[in-house]
Amino acid sequence: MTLAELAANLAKILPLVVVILWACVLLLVDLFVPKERKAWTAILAAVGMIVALGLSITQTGMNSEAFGGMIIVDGFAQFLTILVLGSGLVAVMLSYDYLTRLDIQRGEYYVLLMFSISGMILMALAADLIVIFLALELLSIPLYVLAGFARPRPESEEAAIKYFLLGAFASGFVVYGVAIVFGASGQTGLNNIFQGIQGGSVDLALLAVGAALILVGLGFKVAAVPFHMWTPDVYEGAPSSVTAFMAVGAKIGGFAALLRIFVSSFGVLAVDFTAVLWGLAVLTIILGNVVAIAQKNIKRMLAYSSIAQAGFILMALVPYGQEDVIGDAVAAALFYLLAYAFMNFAAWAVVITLEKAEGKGLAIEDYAGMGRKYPILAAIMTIAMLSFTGVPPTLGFVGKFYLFRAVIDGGFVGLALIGVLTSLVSAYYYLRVVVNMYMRPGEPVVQRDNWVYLTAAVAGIGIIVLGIFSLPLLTWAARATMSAFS
Amino acid sequence: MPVISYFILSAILFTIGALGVLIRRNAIVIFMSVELMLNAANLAFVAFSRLYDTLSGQVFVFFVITVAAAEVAVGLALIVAIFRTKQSIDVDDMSSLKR
Amino acid sequence: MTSDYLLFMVLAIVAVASALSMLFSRNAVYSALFLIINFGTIAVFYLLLGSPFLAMAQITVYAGAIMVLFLFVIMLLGAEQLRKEQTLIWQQPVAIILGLILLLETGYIIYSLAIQEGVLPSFNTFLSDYGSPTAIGTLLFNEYLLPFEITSVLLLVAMIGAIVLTKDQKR
Amino acid sequence: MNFLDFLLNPLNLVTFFPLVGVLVILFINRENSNAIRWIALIASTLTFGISLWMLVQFNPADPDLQMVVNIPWIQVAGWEISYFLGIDGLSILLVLLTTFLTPISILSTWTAVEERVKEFMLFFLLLEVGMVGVFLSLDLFLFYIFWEFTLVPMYFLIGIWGGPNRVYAAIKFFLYTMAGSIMMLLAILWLGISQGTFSVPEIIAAGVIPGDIQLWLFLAFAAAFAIKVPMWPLHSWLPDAHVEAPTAGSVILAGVLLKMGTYGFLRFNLSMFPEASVRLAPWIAVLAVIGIIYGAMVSYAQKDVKKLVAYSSVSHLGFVMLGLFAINLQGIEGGILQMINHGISTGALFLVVGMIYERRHTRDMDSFGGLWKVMPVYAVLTLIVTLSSMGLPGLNGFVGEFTILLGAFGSKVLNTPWFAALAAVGIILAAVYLLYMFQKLFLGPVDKEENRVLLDMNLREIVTLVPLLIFIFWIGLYPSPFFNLMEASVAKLVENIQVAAMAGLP
Amino acid sequence: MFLSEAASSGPEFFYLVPLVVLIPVIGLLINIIFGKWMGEKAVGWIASAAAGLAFLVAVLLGYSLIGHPEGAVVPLAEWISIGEFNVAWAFQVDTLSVTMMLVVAGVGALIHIYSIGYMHDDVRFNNDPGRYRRFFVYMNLFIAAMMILVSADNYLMLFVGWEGVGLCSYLLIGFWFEKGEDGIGNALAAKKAFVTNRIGDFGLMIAIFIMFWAFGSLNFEEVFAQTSQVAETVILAITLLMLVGVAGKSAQIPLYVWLPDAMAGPTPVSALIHAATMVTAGVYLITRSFPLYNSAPQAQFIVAMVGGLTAFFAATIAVGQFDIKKVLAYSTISQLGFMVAAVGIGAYAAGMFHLVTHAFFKALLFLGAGSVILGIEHAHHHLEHGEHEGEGGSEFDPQDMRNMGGLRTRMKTTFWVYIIGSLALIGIFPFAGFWSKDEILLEQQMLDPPVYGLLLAAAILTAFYMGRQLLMVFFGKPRSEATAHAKENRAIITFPLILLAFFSAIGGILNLPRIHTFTDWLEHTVTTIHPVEFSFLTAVVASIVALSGLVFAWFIYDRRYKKQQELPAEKRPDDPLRQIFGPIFTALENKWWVDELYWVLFINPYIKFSYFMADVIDWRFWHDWFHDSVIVRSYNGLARFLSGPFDLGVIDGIANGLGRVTVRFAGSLRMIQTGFVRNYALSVFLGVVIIIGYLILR
Repeated sequence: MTLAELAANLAKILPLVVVILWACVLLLVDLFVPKERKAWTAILAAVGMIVALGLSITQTGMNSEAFGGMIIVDGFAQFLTILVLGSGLVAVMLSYDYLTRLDIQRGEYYVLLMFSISGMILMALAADLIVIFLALELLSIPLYVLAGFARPRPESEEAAIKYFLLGAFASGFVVYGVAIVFGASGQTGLNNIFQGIQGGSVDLALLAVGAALILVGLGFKVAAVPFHMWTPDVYEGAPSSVTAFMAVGAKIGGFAALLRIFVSSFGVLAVDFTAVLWGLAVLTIILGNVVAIAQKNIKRMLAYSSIAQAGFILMALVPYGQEDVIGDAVAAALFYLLAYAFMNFAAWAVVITLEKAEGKGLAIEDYAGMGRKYPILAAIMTIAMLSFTGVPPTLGFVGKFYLFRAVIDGGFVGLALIGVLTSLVSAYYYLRVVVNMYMRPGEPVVQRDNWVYLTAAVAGIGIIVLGIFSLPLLTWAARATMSAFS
Repeated sequence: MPVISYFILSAILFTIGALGVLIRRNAIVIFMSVELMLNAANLAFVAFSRLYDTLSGQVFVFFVITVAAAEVAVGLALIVAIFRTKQSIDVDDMSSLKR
Repeated sequence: MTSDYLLFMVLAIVAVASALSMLFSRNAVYSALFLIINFGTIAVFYLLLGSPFLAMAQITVYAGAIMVLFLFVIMLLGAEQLRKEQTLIWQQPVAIILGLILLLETGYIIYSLAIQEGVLPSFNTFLSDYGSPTAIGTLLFNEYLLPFEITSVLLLVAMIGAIVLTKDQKR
Repeated sequence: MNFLDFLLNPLNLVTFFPLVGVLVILFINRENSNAIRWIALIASTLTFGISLWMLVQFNPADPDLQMVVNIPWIQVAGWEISYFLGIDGLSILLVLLTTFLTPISILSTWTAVEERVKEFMLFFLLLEVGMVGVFLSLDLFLFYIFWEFTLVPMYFLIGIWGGPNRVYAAIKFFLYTMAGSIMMLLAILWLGISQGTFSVPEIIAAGVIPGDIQLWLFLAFAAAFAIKVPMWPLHSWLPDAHVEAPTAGSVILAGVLLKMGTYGFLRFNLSMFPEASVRLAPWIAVLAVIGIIYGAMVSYAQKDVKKLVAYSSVSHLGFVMLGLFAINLQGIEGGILQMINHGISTGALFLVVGMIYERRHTRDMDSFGGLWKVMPVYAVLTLIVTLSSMGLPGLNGFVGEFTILLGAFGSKVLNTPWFAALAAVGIILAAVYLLYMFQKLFLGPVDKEENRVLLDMNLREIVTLVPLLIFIFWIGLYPSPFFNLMEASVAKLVENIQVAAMAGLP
Repeated sequence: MFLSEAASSGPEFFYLVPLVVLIPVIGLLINIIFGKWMGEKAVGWIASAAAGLAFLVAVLLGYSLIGHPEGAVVPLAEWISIGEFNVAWAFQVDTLSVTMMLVVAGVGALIHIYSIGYMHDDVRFNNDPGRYRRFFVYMNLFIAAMMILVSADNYLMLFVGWEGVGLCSYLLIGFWFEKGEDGIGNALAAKKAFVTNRIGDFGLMIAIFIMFWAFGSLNFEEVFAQTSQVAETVILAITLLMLVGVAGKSAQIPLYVWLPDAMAGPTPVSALIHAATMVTAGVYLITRSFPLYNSAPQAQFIVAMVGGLTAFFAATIAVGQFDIKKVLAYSTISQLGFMVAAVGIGAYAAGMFHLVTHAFFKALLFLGAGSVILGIEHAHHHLEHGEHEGEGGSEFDPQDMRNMGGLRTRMKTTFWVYIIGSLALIGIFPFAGFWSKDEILLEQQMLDPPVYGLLLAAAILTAFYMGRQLLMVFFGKPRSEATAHAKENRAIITFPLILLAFFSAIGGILNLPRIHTFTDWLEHTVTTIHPVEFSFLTAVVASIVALSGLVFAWFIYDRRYKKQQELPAEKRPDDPLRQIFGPIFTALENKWWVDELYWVLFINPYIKFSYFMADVIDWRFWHDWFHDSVIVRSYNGLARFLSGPFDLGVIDGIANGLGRVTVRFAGSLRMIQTGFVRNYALSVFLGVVIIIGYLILR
């Protein structure tokens, strides 16, 4: 590969390169930032992400391969890149004051955050199983560390070790799955595998086993049942700002890979995997939604809720083998991820404002009286909860509408039925938060934190406004999908 | 020498590794079991690579080894950190987060 | 062929035995040592499969560096053995049963593959420079440049992570 | 359509004008409750004024949709969603009822709601937006948005300002109604996919849904509407919601929200699924009749006045359902009128109950008695409302009930007079429970000391009630203007159903 | 005739007919709005004037009818119009409706005037003078509603009046809503009246439904024109269902039970509503629907039978009553039975004739009774105030005939008019009742002998109980302090009595044999009636029957009673008849326990069932159990089951359930509470095994 070729290839993945290099530089710069001025590190990290975001936006309409087909730069990748970078930006906003409050303000936090983001972006770009595996690790390893960032708080450490051990266990499956897929096809490039399948030179039974193991590993990342059990513990134990980011970022990464792999290469396996994915989706939404009811800690509740949301997105994968539906389904998944990011950050922002040191202020009862004392925060939380439930005119509703539409279009009315029924179930626990905020007396104390307020407000307003004027986002998601999978 | 033999061997090793994760309580041993799983996968990779006369499998193995090294660094650091606070590396002691 | 086969069988038995020993050793140090044996056999397999480069990497990185690190940590923490009490009595049998089922399933898959003609045949003869470090190096720096660079980032991340996780938070 | 036209379209205005009130209230200090009250009252009264302006522009002779606003909204990747509002004879009265009841309800809260007035009024005005939107939207997606949206403010109204068991009631209300509407959501999605559009008129015009599928879609829509109505046996949320809700909430709940269910049957089930409607009409009628009798009997056995009135809604809305599914002119027109009647009469009953609750802080009928002697004006007005509710000829309830029963009696779809005959028993039973209520409250000696000192109605309370009384008499004595508004549209609807589904019937 | 010539050439006043409704409405509105600031007198006189003016309008209408006997329909406004269903507010002016108007407004006006005096005292005895105005508002409302009933040109408008008068009846029975048994008796009586009437109305309403779908109209003229084209069974159904309505409104078996209780209302109300006018609406309805009834002979048979039975049955009960108004109430039921029986056999003229005469004499009797009650009450109050202890205050019942006696000397006017009323009721020549009753008996004798027998028996009983009443009230010695001090009332009360007595005496001239003024008049509307020739035999039989009843009464209540006075007080029966008939008299006194029977058969089961439905089915089963247990609990249960391994509570619960033996086991069971990484890994592994297993198996 000549230098010119390299430059051309790198230019195509410029946002990723910028994020990685920026992180490396930030690591060095941070050494010179005194401890009490870590805000600079945060701001620099944010600037880096904004730059990458800008670069990513300039890539609109690009649809090409790089690095010999290992990377695809298309609308799908761009959509997720922007989403990830946006989430990263929000994560920085949520983190700074929070870290100070927990007395764990360190520059490495932002560096690791950026590395994790680079992993997620790479995941969106990857079109080769090798790259996917590496991206998976690149996004995970910083997250393991970040989960334990509140060291020496035992719950943070415990979260980290659990996440780490299980994550490593899950990547073991991914590796083995990739090995089997390789064994079946002799290829690791997704496009090559697809062509091999077309050419009939691939053993499908073996391929299916490999695909299953990859599904397990990625299912772990997105917290699909039964690979979800780390979620509540890790979400609870990790610092809330990390959890907020992880909930969105890891899901984006996981789903990026799942969608990319299954839609572009494993379409032929739909006969086998429709039922498997159906089962996973159903289990995930049911268990996530039902168990959430039993939770008393808001972080755990949100963890189960995020499991349930993953289940909803998984639903979009169920009809993945049907060519006329899959476009809509993927677009719906993308849109739902975006909607999920909004709701998630709105909710977590409020959680962060209320969280005090030593894990106080996290019980759902602690939200009592919010409506009276902090009407705006309570309103934002309510909007987030309603959006999670899928009540119009929120973004969550449009997302679910789109998802169910794709699912029904694919002929899975039963799945959609389970989806709506579990939405109903979910109303119960989401409303409990609302009930506590508005209908029970209490004296909550909120930490003043303007960046978090801003996040909450933007996310809250976004949920409503974008819910009503959802056309641009829907168009975007649809175009992104079209450019990638048609 | 059929490739199947290697496949069988790697499957057995992989299962043993997975079992190690499931039944051992020592975090380090669990971690070692994960390494065994990765190695089993590597073995399969190399075998398949040989089968298809391509080197991409071997390259993958190279990457896996690197990743394993990275994981080990983080993992052991974590275990050490935990040991400092808990004086134990029994994973069953790390169960304060539940319900 | 027969000698190859014999060698394979012996090594395979050693590999499985060492793996099982690792699994059932009470003492973490023994486990680590058994694992090193296992990794060694695997390195031999790599050689047999025509990838001397990987064999070397396996010995140096895995058996050498990584496992030494493991042993070091075990010794450092003095955590060779845990206390005797079993916390999850049903975990072990269930896990083993599930493991057996998985093996059965794999066996079935392999069996069904084996009875099919043409799938997973025997190996061809070696190509001239198959698996040579040169070949792999060329690949890594051309086709696989990007993953290679990513692994470097990954190692950097791991480094930072390890520091973050172990550094004492002194003023 | 240029922007000004869009803005000044009466339907847009009437739907979203309360938001102006919302905006103003948002900027008022929460301590300044009186200003907030006045703004809410003025905003809702102006909305009523706008709806009257809309009425003036309405042409009753035209059976089709009028003042239509139809602009593409979300049209991407096979979605054909429009912002589509329109009004016709089926909906105009309900819109007017909504805009009419809202200021009255707000007025009734003047002294009843002392806490968190700001939020209360915000929710109330938002609720109005949702309700009017439900009656005006003709795109299924848009409709669903409004439909679900009404849940939220009502949920808060019950949950924050309700009685002691309010949280339970609020959640129950939310979950029950949502349970139904998600079924509808599925059906809407199915329709959107199979028909390629969410526009109701287009779906009706296409008319290509096969019979069996119509049945399923009908049931899915019916799930949402039947819970809202509520039809027996899905009524179990209603007593809780009503008993716990604040007075104004009850008025709106009974007056308008329940009508959204019956209206849904009319606008969607009957219009879009004529074959299924005809096939299922007898079953609906069975449930309606059971509801009528059951509601009446259960009402009679209540001790809590509000609960009694709540159960009476089950009975009354049974009549509406029976009328709608008689699928003839008399039945449907009677049904629509009865929706209005119920909104007025039961709304007034809840107001009346609220007034006494405000004075005594109890609704147990045993703790009253002989109030006529203490509060004569109150007693007389209550009597009129009670009589209207039990369908005394000359008052509004009679006209609705009579035409419904008349329609049901000779309905070709129901094909037997027994439904109407049994339902007519409900009229007897209505007299039983309502007179019982009246007797427990107002007749007999004043045997409780605390009742002796009760004050009669004040001017504000009379002002809240009198508009309703005017309509009670007006509709009772001269309902023609009301029937005229709907006649053309109903005739068209009935004709459509006949063409589509009843050709083979005797 | 001179009059008819003058009328036929004179002006028509038909267009005035809406005024019969509007004038009372205006009257009541004036009283509602301005009454507060007007004096009691003014209120009373305005109301009376309204009734009087309505009467005047009715007279004008009647006058116009003489010249134009075909009458007219005067439409006022559209009412309900849906498709082919069109009903208007329109007034029918014909001889039948105007007859009713005259009776309603005429008797009504007199009773209004009477009430000015009566209510003045009544509200004071009951300590609530404020209610005076309310009474007159109700009365005017009643006149308006009754006018709507009789002047409607279609069944639906008739129905409006039909229920409207029911409402007024409800309001007036419950006028003293805090009085009566346990303070609630009157209110209960009012409710009973309304609900019972509603049951009847139910029948009428269904009849109207059938009518619309069979005839396509509810208009009298259009319906009757098509009678021959409609199947007989349909008409039978309509007429029988109408009979249900009639039974409710006109207090026939089995729905008569409300009327005796209705006596809880002030006496003028009993006179106007529950004797003279409202209760006769049923008779009017049947007469109005004569083309339908004529083409349904089975229905006619049943109507006549119901009338006959009611006439007899109610008469028996009247014998056993002590309350002066209750006797009259049962008498009214009985007389309504006569009328219904008459219209049942197609003798519409006779029925209507009796309706008119009955309106006179029964109103008279009620008002007379009211006068008696008022007189006694006056005295009672006077005594109480004078002696500051009285006769036990509330225990004293001024309506109980056992407290009366000897009033003929103290209340002379009342006595004489009462005598006239009684004789008219009994049917003694030449009082009004003789002629009308005779006509009914005559027709029955010819057309329906069984009913004739019943009516004859009822007639003898009528004479007996009226004789009993007269003797107990006016003859003998006063049986209480209050009675002994009773005085005649003022002129405003006695004047209407005298006027009514006059009509009761000479009312017969309306339809004397061979002249048939009334029959001819009615024939213009009810075209199928023909004058019946007077039968001397029937008249004699009826007279003998009536006289013998009186004689019996005299024997028992004068002769025998005086003998009994010699017995010691504790052995003395309160009624001589009790001594003779014993248990039968008790049965009569308790009204054959019909109320109790209804209670056991219908009311109590309904209440019990309602409570059962409400408490058990709806609340405990449907609301609590179904919602809380089935939905919520299974839901929570599912949640807990799914989160089971994490939930100590469930494990504990299971352990407790398993009992002592397994407690030790539970110790280890508890261990599966998790948070353990290895469990989580196991879950992942399980997922892998299952997915791969699925892939293999399919």
